[in-house]
Amino acid sequence: MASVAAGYLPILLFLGVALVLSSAFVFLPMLVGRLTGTHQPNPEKLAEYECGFPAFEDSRAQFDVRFYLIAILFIIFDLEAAFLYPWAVSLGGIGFVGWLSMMIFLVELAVGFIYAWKKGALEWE
Amino acid sequence: MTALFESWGLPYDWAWFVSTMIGILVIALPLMLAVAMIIYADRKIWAAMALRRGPNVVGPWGLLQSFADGAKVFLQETIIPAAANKGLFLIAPIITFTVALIVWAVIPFAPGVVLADINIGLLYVLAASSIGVYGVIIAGWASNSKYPFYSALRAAAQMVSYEVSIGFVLISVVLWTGSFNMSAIVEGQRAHIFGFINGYGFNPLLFPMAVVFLISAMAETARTPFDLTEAESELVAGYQTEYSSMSFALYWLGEYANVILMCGLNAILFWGGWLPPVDWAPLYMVPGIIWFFAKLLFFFFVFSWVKATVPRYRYDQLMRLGWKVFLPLSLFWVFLVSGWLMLTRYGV
Amino acid sequence: MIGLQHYLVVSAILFVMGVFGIFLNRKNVIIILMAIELILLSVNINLVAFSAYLGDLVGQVFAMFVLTVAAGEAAIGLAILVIYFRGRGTIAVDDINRMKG
Amino acid sequence: MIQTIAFYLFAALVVASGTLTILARNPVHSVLWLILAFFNAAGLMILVGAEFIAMLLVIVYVGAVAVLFLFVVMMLDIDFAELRAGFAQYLPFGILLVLVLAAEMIFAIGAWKAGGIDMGSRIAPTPSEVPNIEAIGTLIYTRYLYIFEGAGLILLVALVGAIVLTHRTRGGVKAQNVTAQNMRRPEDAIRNVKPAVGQGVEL
Repeated sequence: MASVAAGYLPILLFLGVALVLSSAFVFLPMLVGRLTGTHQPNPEKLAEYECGFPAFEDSRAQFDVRFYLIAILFIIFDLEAAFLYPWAVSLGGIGFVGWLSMMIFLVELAVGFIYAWKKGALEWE
Repeated sequence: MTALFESWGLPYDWAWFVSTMIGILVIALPLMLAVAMIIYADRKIWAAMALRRGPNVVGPWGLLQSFADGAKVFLQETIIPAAANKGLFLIAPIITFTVALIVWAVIPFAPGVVLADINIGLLYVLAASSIGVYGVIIAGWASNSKYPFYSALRAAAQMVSYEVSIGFVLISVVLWTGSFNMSAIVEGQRAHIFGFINGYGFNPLLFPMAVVFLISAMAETARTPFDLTEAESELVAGYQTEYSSMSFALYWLGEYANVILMCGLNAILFWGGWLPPVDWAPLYMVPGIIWFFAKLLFFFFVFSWVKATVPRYRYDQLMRLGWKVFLPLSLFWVFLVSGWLMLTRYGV
Repeated sequence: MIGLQHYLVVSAILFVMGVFGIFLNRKNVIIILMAIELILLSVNINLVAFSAYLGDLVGQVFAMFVLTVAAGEAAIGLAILVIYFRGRGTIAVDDINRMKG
Repeated sequence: MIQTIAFYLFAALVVASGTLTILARNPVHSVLWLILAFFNAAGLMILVGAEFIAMLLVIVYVGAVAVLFLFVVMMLDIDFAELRAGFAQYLPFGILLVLVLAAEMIFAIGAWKAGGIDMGSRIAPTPSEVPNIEAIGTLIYTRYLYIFEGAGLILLVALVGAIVLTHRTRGGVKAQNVTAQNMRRPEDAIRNVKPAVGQGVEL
C-alpha cells in the first residue's frame, strides 16, 4: 500500500519544483521590468490587442453547438478507453470469456459510433 | 545514487530526498536547454528546406540565437490587458509549462534511468497531457479577446479529438506488452521480430498504429499541418495573442517540450526506446541513452520536415481525419491485435 | 498514522459541501451539476478508502462504475442544459416546470 | 510521516477547493476549483495505493468532463448575477442543514469502529503481487461481467441521447465529399476539343 504511494513521491516533488520554476519564469520578469523601468503601462497599451484594431463587439459570443457535441463524444470515448486499459493488461488472465465480453462492449459502442456517423454528428460543416 | 549519499553519512530519508532532487534538476534544466537548442534546430531545418540560411548571427552559426531571444523576452515588460482576468491570465502559462515538465518524470532514458518507475506510467502521461488542455483554454478565456478565445476553443476541440485515437493506439501497444510501465514496454520490444529486431514498429500488425500515433502526435501538439490554433491569417497569433514577455515564451517552451516528449514517446512505444534497432551484442556497446536520443532526434527531424513541406489542414478536414479515420481505424486495430494475441499467445 | 476514519471525515465534509452547494445555488443548474459531481467524488473517495483499508478490491471496481455513470450523467445533463438555454436564453431552474414546447 | 503530511495537504486542498467550487462568484472559477478538487482527490487515492482509479479520475474528470463544463460556462452567455439572487436568502437555512448533516456524519464515523474483515469474508482480497490495474481488470471482466456490459449500455444511451438532444442538421451546407474527390479522374473533368477557326466550343 505505502510502497505504491512511495513510487509517486518523486512526482509530487517534481510537481513542486516545476510549479516553482514556472512561477519564477512568470513573475521574475515582472519584477525585473519594475526594476529596470520597462514597466510603463498606459491605457492604450493595456487595451486588448486582438488584431490591431479596437474591438467593436463583445469578445464572448455564443458558440456553435458542435463544440459541445465534440466534448460529449470525447467523454463517451474516453470512458470506453478507460474500460479498455485494465482489460489490455489482464487479457492473459481473463481468457476467452473476458475477451468476448470486451468485444460485445466494443460492438455496443460501435453501434453508437455508427449512429453518430449516420446522423452527421461527426460532420464539421 | 541514494546509497552514495548514505555513504556520506546522511540518514536514508535525506539521502533519498537529495538524490531525488538532483534527479529532478537533471531532468528539468537540461530539458529547458534542449528546448532552446531544438528551437534553433527547427529554424535551421526549415531554413535549409526553404533554401534560406536561418539564424546565423548570434554566436557561432547562430547557435546562441535562442538564448538571445530568451534574454530579450525576459527583460521585456509583462503586459496584462486591462480587460483580462488577471489571476487566470498569469496562471495559464504556469499550467502549460508545469505540465510539460512533469510528464518527463516517467520517461525512461536508459535501463533504470527514470525518476518515477510507476506501474502505470503510460496512463500518467495520458493524464498529464489531458491537463495540458487547460493552459490553452484558460489563456484564451482570460485574455478576454476574440481571436485568442476562438483559438482556445479550436485547440481544445482538436486536442480532445486526437486524444481519443491516441488512447486507442496506446491500448494496441499495451496489449502486446501486458503492462503500462514504460520500462516494461521498452523491454517488451527486445528481439520482437524474428528474435533479433527490436521495436514494435517493425511488426506489420503494429506498424499502422505507429503511423497513426505519429500523425496524432503532430495534431496533439498542434504542429503544422495541424496548427489551426494559431493560423495567423485567421486568428492573429492564436491563444497567445495577448501575451508578452516571459509568459509568452513559456508557451513556446511548453510547446517545444511537448514536441520533444511526443518524439520520445514515438521512440519508446514503437521503435524500441533505448534499445538498438537490432538485438546484436556489439550494438549494446553504445549506451542506451544515446540510442534513445538518436531516435528522438530522428522523429524531431520528421516533425520539422513535415512542418516545412506540408500545407495547413482545414478545420473540417482535421476533425474528419480524427473522428472518421483514426478513431475507427485504431478501434478496429484493438480488435485485430487482441484477437491475434488471443489466437497465438493465450490460446482460445 | 492516517486511518480509514480520516478518509471518511474528508469525504463526509465533501459530501456535505455538495449538498450545501445545491441548497445555495438553487437557480443555477451548472453549479448544481458541479455540486452533484462533488457528491459523487466523495462517494468515490469513500469506496476507495474502504477498499484500501479493508483489503477488498471490489470498492475500486465500483468506484470505476460510479465514475462512468457520473460522467454520463454530466454529459447528458449539460446537453439538456445547452438546448434549454438555446430555447429560452436562461438557465434558471425555476422555469423548468414550464416544460411545454 | 511524509504520508501524513501529504494526506493533510491533499485533504485540506480538496475540502478548500470543494468549498470554493460552490461559493465562487464566477462559474468559470467554480469549474477550475472543481478541477483542483478532483486533482487532489486523485492524490488522496494514490496515497492508499489505488493508482488506477486515481489516474482514471484525472483522465476522465479533469480531462473530459471538466472540459465540457468549461465549454458550457464559457460559451453560453448567461447572466450569472441574476442567478445568484437567492443566494443570501437560502444561506441561513443551508448552513443550519449543513451543520446538522455534518454533525450526524461525524458522529456516525466516530461511533463506528472499522473492524478488519476476515480473509474469508472478503469478496475479492487485494492481491499483493499483481499491480493494482491488472487486479481490477481480472475482477471486472470475470465477476462483474454483467455490470460491465451494463456500463457499456449506459454509454451507448448517453451517446445516442446526446446526439438526439444537441444535434441539428443545418440546411444549405456544402459538405466536402472526400471519396468523390479522390475518385475523380482527369477523364471525367477534361474534354479535349479542337474547334475550327471562327467557331466556339459547345459546352
